[in-house]
Amino acid sequence: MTRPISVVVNDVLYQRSVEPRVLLVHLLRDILALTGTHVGCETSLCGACTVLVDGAAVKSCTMFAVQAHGSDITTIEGLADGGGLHPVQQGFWERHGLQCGFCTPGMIMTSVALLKENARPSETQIRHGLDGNLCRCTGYVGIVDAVKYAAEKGRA
Amino acid sequence: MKLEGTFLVAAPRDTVWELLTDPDVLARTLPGCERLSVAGENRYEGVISVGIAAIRSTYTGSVVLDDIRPPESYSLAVDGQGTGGFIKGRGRITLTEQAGQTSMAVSGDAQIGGRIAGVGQRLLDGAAKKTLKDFAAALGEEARKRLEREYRGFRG
Amino acid sequence: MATRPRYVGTRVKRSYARRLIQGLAHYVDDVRLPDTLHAAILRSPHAHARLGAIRTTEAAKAPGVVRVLTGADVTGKIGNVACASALEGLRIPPHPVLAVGKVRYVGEPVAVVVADDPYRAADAVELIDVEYDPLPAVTDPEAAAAAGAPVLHEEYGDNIAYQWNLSGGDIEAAFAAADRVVKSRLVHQRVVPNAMEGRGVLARYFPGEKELTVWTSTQIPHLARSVLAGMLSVPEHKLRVITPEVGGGFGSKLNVYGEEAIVAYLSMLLGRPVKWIERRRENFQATIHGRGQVGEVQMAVKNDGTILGMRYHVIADLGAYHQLLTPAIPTLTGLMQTGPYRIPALDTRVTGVFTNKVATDAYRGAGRPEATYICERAIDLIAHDLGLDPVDVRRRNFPSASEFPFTTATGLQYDTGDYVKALDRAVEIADYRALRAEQREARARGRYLGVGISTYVEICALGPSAAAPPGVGWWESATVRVEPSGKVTVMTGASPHGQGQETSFAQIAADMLGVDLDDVTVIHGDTAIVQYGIGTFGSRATAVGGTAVWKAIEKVLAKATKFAAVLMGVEESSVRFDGGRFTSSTGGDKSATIQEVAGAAYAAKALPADTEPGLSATCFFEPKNFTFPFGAHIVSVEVDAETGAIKILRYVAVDDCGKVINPMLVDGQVQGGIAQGLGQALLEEAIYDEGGQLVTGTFMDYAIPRAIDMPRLELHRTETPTDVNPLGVKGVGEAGTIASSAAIVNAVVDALAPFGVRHLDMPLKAEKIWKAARVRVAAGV
Amino acid sequence: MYAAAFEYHAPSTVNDALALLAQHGGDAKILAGGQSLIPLMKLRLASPPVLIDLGRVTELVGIREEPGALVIGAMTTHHAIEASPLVRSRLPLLSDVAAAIGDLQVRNRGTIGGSLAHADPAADWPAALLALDAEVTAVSRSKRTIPASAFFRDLLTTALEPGEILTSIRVPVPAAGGHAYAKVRQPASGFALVGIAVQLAIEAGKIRSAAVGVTGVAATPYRAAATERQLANRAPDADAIAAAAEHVVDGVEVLSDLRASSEFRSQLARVHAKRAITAASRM
Repeated sequence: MTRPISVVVNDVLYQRSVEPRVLLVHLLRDILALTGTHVGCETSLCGACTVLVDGAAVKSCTMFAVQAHGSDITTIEGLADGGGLHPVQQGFWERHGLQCGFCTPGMIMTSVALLKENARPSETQIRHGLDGNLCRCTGYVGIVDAVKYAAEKGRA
Repeated sequence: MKLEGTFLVAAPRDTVWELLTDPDVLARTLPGCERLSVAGENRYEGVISVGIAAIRSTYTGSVVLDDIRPPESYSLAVDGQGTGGFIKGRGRITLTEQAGQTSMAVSGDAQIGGRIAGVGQRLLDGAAKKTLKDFAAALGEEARKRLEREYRGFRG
Repeated sequence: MATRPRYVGTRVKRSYARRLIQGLAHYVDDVRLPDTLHAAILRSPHAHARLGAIRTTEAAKAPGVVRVLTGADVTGKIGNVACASALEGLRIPPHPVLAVGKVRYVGEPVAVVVADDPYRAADAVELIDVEYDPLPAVTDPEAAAAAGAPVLHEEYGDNIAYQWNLSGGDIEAAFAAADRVVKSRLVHQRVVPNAMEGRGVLARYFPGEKELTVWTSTQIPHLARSVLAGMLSVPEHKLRVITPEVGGGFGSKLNVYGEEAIVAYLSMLLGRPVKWIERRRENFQATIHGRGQVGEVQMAVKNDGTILGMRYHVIADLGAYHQLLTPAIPTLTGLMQTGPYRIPALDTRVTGVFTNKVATDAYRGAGRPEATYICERAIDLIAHDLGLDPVDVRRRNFPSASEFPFTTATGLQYDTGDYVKALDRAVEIADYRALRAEQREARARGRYLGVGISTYVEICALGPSAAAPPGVGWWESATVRVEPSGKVTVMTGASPHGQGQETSFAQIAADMLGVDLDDVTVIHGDTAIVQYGIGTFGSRATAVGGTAVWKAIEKVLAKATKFAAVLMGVEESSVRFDGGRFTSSTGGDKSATIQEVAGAAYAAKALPADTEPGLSATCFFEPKNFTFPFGAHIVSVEVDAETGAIKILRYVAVDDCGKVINPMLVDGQVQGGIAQGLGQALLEEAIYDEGGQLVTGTFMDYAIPRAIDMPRLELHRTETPTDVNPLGVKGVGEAGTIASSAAIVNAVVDALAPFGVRHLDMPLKAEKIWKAARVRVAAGV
Repeated sequence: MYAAAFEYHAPSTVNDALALLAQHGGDAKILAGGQSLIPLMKLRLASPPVLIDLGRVTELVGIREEPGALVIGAMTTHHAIEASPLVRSRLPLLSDVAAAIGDLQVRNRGTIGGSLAHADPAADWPAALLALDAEVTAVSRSKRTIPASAFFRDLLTTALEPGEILTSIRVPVPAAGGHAYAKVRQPASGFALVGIAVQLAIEAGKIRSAAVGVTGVAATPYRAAATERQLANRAPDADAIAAAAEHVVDGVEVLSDLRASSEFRSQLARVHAKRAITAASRM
């Protein structure tokens, strides 16, 4: 049995009918073909699926699509206008904040939310802010530096 | 996984022994037991839903009693298979009289395989303990009812 | 590269990283084909059991289900999973893609369901009813090796897969001459690689062309094609393997798994694309694990710390079946056993045993972290037992820079090195003496600081083909094509998946050809486009694959020079090339750009003698030796004896990976490597219970480092180029992992010295630390 | 990764939710923020046939002040509590505990009511709510309040009756003093291996009364009564605190699992009780 929902994703209104058990991440990836949001675990710990729902960072694997009915969602694809880069994306680019790139969209979305709450985070605050995101490649060095870069850029 | 526990049941040992060897009582007192029937001498088959609150798995299987020493102790072997896993256990229940009441000692080893073993570790031991505790409490309640009935019967 | 290189040696950013940052990259699960079916796999919940009836009727009838297959259905249709190792006397048990007769580890594939939707496939898997007759399981490798253990593969009578010995020098004489023998039992726990993207396969069969295309998340596209062609009886030239973006591998994708063959087979059987995306639980249970060694090290030493000989007898936990290189990994430990030290005599004995667990295989470092750990723990134990400073013991046993090439007792020839320099540098940066002084003061105030050192050498740039498994070479290939417009296409047989060789190879090409970086594109990971190659593992991609690029460009330039001579009307011998421009020592101000020459080469209006049109070349580079990067890491920690908490205060790394093409990429490799070694040292452990259940089977129970767990890293380098390849590059992919576990453990054990602690096995969980400290306190030490 | 199918309802009022709950009985499960339930469903450890999502019941969201207390709606997220200036000024212990829960994303979705009703033995909230003598309001056909001390019954088991919905939590504003929350995170899951919430009433340099809530240590969270007794009317000197903290697991069956033996958990509880009480006494 499916249920009609409407969501705005990256400024586009989508109306779809989904089974209630379909996770938000599967709506985004499989139904709306926005595959930039990844699935890295099953226990809601890796954060690769992080998106913004009504401005708040959430794990899209820990939310049913029906729960997002009426919400405004931003995914990695919608973070910047056109072909440009959001300051956080710019930071990941400038500071080698990624290697294999799989965790990157989630890292970026969490970082965006983090900086929205706290424009001048300390290094420890950044590291704690990324508690919900796992990376296996970088040792987090470039990631932490990327968030710092974006924070500084945001201040300038 | 070790299962250990000692519980006090407010009834004489003979009564507790009767309860513990009565499949109807076991069907009522075993937490989550959905069906239990005699399948041979000292052998029962049934369906049990193991878990706490919404976290449940249903297993189909058998319980075999052996080394029976009325009214003191018996050993039991449990074998169940369910969706995505299995349970397998051996244990011994020993009853000792304690000032008109009965101390029921449970000692055993259980193996849980499959889905729950792989993902439910954090709560597994606690759940086993709680299940045992609930069983002892239900048994105590049965004993209370039986004694009450007997008492009323006695009064005529 | 006559002039100063424009790109090589600089921190060039990864141009293609943009698509990853923008969410526009495509990993296997992001590749969408119309009409795709989704596979889900039923896995054994038993570690060891005989398989009875498998009833699939209900599952087959479930909504959306297209097919259910069991082992019996594919026997004779899909070949066994391959093992490439060939050690003398090695037992290679049959490894069917779906279990037949018995299951031997929790997570072993038993059946596969194909449905029109992954949710429905997951529903249907639950409807398969399997009869298991459980057998006793054995998960502890020492117990598995003992007589009377449950036998996994009955035909062998026991669980010993192989025994492998390596000796050098006169070991008996060494131990006879020793003042002292320093010993320890060392456990290298199993860890789970946990690439953030699990495995994934998408297969599509084109019946008209009789061609099969397999998208798979692998480190070895061409080898995977060869192996899959064999398993599926598909001609190799009709099989195309594409590795789109790969979300990390760390060795776990240096393999060919049963699921790749199953999915490919299903796509042929059903005539529709079939996709299988591994879930994290499956990744934990059924993708290879790393490490798993239990051994004893013995060092014969003089009282001044001079090492005379080394014994290491080890039981290697192989798991239930061999994957591609399972048995070979512990032998790499043996080869590198003596580390960066002059150890004249050696006796290594490896016993590989089957256990009721998933296979171990190559995980970042693959045998070398074990070797380094053994050696570095042993050095610290020597220092501890003899009352010497661990820095001094290391210095005393290093070969000097003038002794290179240095031949080890294991028969390896270390190419180049200056171990003293790297250690001195680290000692200086860390201010080792100040750390020791601080430690003394802290101890007086009841605080426990520790300093740990790890000096390592690793074997990289795998390697000479003679050392590779039978039927496989370890060269690497490159094709460099200068297009008519002068734009450059590089095709590498390596298969980078996050390391950044798309960038470093472009740097090499741009400098050598004198073009802009943006004029170079690097292609890899598609067997229909790229010439046969080997892949990315063993810190080989730049040293071997990069050299292939270098050599291919040399060939291109030689040909271009001929065209340039014709174009300029001068003698070929007078032509010079520099900065993208050909000039002539005799031709005055005549010149031609590489772009003009490329155009001429394709236009072919005036061909040089004996020269074909076009401007491209291919090189298969076969290295004559391995390379041996080295370095020194120093870690200082504080241990809270009340809670067992460990805080890393400083982490100083001095690595020498030879010449550096891109310092940013090299730093990234070291950083990530250190994190994985730290994970092993402090957090990670694949724990199986007695019944063979993997009880740390999700991220809820298995901790990999988070941002907050990582210290700031102080990275430095010395640069000792190799002479094995013209780039002078040694390789760096595994250095951090190889060095860091030992450095951290050494530091923590050092911190606990006041409690009389001599050794603790990894992972150094808080409880272990607290107990070690408390036991000694209680004993009044 | 793929939950079993279920029937989904998203009522917009508590009354509608109660009606649905009554209608579906034991088949129904309440979905609050979903940060515990959805992972269980994805792993198919839980497969409730009916989900009643409270996400659209706006009356359950928000924090309001009453004389001497704050009342927090059950569907208020951890993050909303963490970020609330009102909570920070009246109940700073709650702000600290909120910030220690899970991670940023979990705090953005997870709700205080959902967490309490789930009654995970390693959840953070119970330590603080016990220490602050909070009361839980539950409604069915009638409305009742349950003191936190009577709410947590056992592992994943609360005093909520089938058919009841937890609607709000009333937390009294404590007397002047100090507070602290000490948590040892399980390195993989981030759950509390040990969590100690301390609220001290301090008068004229003396601890008038102490409240110590403990989570992660036993199958149910509890108040460390012996420790509290020892601290009452004492000057907060190091020896007194250390002596009191020694009793933090008195009379408790301490959990023992893969992550920590009961012995080590007890040790962590004692050390962190000492540290948390010390920190609270210095505010």
